[in-house]
Amino acid sequence: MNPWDLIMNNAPALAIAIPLLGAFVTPLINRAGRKAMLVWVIAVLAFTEFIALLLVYQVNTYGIQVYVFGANPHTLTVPPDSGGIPVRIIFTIDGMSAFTALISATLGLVVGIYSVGSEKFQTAQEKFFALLLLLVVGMMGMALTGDIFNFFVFLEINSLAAAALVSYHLNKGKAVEAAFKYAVVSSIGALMILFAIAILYGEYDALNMAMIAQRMYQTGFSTYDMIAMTLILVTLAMKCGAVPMHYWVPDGYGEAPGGTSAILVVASQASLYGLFRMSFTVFGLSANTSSLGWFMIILGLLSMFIGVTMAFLQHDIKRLMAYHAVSQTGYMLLGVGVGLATLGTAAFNQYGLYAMEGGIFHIINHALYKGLLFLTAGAIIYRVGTSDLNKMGGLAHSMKFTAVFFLIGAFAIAGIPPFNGFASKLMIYESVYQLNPFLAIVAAIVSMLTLASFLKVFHSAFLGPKIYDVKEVPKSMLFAMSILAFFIILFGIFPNIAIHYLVAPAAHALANPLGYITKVLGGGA
Amino acid sequence: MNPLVPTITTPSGVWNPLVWLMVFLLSLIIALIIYMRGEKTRKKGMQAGVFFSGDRPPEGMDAHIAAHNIGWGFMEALRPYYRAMRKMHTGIINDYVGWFLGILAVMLIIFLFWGGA
Amino acid sequence: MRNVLMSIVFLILLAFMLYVAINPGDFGSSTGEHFVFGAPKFTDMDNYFIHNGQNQTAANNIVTSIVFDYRGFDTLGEASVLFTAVLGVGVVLRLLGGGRNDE
Amino acid sequence: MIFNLPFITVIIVMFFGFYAMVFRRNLIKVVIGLDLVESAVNLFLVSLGYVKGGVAPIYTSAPSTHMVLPTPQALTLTSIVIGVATTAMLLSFCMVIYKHYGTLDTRKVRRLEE
Repeated sequence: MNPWDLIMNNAPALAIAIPLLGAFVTPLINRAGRKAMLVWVIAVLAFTEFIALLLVYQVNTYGIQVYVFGANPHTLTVPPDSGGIPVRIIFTIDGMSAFTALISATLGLVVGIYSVGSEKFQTAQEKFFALLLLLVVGMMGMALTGDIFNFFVFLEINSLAAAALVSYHLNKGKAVEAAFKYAVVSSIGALMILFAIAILYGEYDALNMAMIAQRMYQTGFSTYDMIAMTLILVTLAMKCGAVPMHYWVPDGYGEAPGGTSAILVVASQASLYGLFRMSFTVFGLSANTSSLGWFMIILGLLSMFIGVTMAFLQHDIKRLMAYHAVSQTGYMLLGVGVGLATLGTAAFNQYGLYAMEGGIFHIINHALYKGLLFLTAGAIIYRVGTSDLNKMGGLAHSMKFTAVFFLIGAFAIAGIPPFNGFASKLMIYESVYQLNPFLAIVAAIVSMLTLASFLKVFHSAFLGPKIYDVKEVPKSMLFAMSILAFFIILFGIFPNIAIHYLVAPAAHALANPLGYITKVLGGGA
Repeated sequence: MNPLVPTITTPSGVWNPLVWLMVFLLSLIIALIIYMRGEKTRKKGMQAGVFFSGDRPPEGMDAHIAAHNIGWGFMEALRPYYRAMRKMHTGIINDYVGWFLGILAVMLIIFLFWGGA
Repeated sequence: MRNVLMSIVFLILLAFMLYVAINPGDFGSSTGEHFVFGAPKFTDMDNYFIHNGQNQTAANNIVTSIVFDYRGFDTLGEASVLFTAVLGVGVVLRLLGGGRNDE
Repeated sequence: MIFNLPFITVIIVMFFGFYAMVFRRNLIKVVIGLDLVESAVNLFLVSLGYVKGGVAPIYTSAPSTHMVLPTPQALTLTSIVIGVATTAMLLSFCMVIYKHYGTLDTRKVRRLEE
C-alpha cells in the first residue's frame, strides 16, 4: 500500500495520532535545542492542518466517514456476529465534525506560529508547546468522535490542557487563580457529563451516539433521558461560555498567555460543537426540538446582551475581549437555536436552515476575528507590558501593523461590511426575524454596542499622543496575525467559499440525524 | 452555486460585497477630490494652541482620554443594571459552581414539562 | 439569600437524582423500569464482550480485553490526560526565568 | 426500592460533594468536594453493571456462572485515572495560589472579579 493511500484511509486516526505523538515527543526534542523543538511543533501543527483539510475534502466528496478503531477493515462498524451493536470506538466524521476539526487545526497552527515569538522569554517552553498540541488533540477528538464516553475523555484532555495553558504565565498567582477556577468548573461539568453517560449506558447498554439515538427513538423519550439530556446540554452550554454560566470565561481568556486566548476560543467552540451534536443527533429525534431550540435561543440572547454590556465595564484589554467572546457565542447559539426550534416544520426550509448556516458561519468567523483580536492584544501586552487600557495610548505611532490588524478584527467583529462578520450576521438577522423580530432587534443592538466598545479600545490603545516608545512585534507574530487577517478579508468578500465548502455541508449534516445513524448502523434506523 | 460568486441570497434579501466595495471606493474618490480642491497654502502646526486659549497644551497621558472615561454616560444611564451585574459577578468559585447547579435545576424543571416530544 | 436559593436548588436536584435512584416507575412513556439494581434492561453489548472477548483478544479477564482492546483508544486518551496533568503541574511549579510577565 | 440502595448511596455522596463545593470556603475543601462527586459518579457507573448473582468477568477454571457486565468496570478505570490527574493538577494550583496570596479562603481568592 503506498503512503498516500495509507494517509487517505487512516486520516481520522492520524488527525489524533499526529498531534498526540507530537505532544509526547516535544519535551524529548527540546533536549536537542529550542530551535529543533519549535520546528518540530510547527511541522506537527502544519501536518495536522493538512489532515484536517483532507478530512473536509473526504467528507465533501464521499459523504460521512466512519473509522472504527481496532476493527478489520476499519469501516466495519457493526461486527456481523454481534446482532447489530457497534462494540468498538467509532469516529464518525460528517460536515460539522470536519468543520470544527479544520477550525481547531487552523487556529492551532496560527497560535503555534505566534507563540514562537510571544513566548520567547519564558521558561519551560517545551511544556507550553506540548500543552498546545494536547489542546489541539482534545478539540480534534471532541469533533471527530462518535462515541459518547470517548467524547468525555477528550473533553477532559481539552479542559485540563486549557487550564494548564491558562496558568502558564503565573502573573503573581492571578493566572493560577483563573486556571483553578476554570479547572474546577470544567471538572464538575465533565463529571455531570459522565453521570449522564452512565444514565444513558444503564438505560440502553450502548456508548455509541448513533446507537443511543436509535434506541432512544425506538423505546421513547423517558424521564431518565430527560435528566441525562439536561446534564449534558447545560454542561456543554457552560463549557462554551453561555450566560449565566460564563464567569470562568473572562478569567480564563483574560489571564491566558499571549495568543493562547485565541485557541481557548476554539476550545469553547469544540464544546459548542458538542452541544449541537448532542442536541441534533443524539436527542434530536426523540426530544422536543422546539424547546431545545428555545433553550439555546434564550441562552444566546442573554449571552449576547450581558456579554456586551459587561464588556463596557472592563479596563483590561483581554477581559474586555473575553466578554465579547461570550457575546459572540450568543449569535451562534441564536442562529443554530432558531434552526433547532424550527426543525421538522415547514419553516425550517423557509428560514431555519439559513439561520443555522448563519450561526455555523459565525463560528468560523468568530474563530478568525476573535483569534486576530486576541493576537493583537497579546502583541500589545508583549510590547507595553501591561494589559490595563487606562495606561495605554498612542501605540499606532509605533505599532502600525498591529493597529491595522486590530482595526480589521474590530471591524469584522462589529459587522462592518465588507469583513466576514457582516456576512454571517446578515444571514442571522435576515432569518431569525422571521421567527420573532425581537431576536433580530437584540442582535442588531448588540452589534452596535460591540462597535462602540471596540472604538473605545481602539481609541484608548492606539490613538492619542505617543506615550510608549516601543518597536513593532517580532515577525512570527505579525505573520500569524496576517494569516487570520487574510482569511477575514477573503471570507468577507467571497463568503460563498466558506459557505459552499464548509458551512452548508455542516448545516445539512446537523439537520439530518437519520443519515448519521444510518451511516453508522448500516440502515438499521 | 459557484463559490467564487460573492452574492449571498438570504430568505429576504441579497448581499454582494463587491458592489458595496465599489460604492465605498467611489465615495472615497469623491471625498478625495473635494479634499484636493482645498487651500494648498496652509502650514502645519500653526493651529495647535487655539483650543487651549494660549495655554501650553497638555502632553503625554494628560492629552489622552483614558479608557474608563469612554462610555461613562452609557454606564451612568444604566447604573441600576450595572449594579446588579457587579453583584452577580462575584469572582468566588463557590458561586460559579452554584450558578451551574442552579441552571441545572431550572432546566431540569423546564425540560420535565417541555422536553419530551 | 444565597443560602436559601442554593438550598432550593439542592432540593430540586436531590428530588431528580433520587428519582433516578429510587425509580418509582416511569411516567409518560412505556419504557418500564430501567434502573433496578442488578437487573439492567439491555445487556447485548456486554454479552458480546463476555462471549467473544476470550476468543478475540486472548484475555481471560474480560475487563482487560475491553480496556486494552475494544476500548483501547479510551485508554490512550486516559494516558494523555495523565500526561497533560503532569505537564500542568510542571508548568505551575516551574522555576521562572527572566520573563517579562512573571515575577 | 430497597434494592436500589447503591444508587441512593451514590446520590447522598454526590450531594455531600455539592455541599462542599458550594458552601465550604476553602479551596482544598472545594477540591475534596469535587472528588466526592467523582467517587459518587464512579460508584454509580460501576454499580450499573451489576447483574444479580453475577461473578467477576474473568474466565477461570471454576465453572462459569453468568457474569456482571464488564464495560462499566473498564469505564470506571479510565474515569478514576482522569480523576487522579484532575485532582493532582487542582491541588498544585492550590499550592501556587497559597504561595502568592497567602490564603486559601475563596472569598479572598478573587482578584479577578466583575
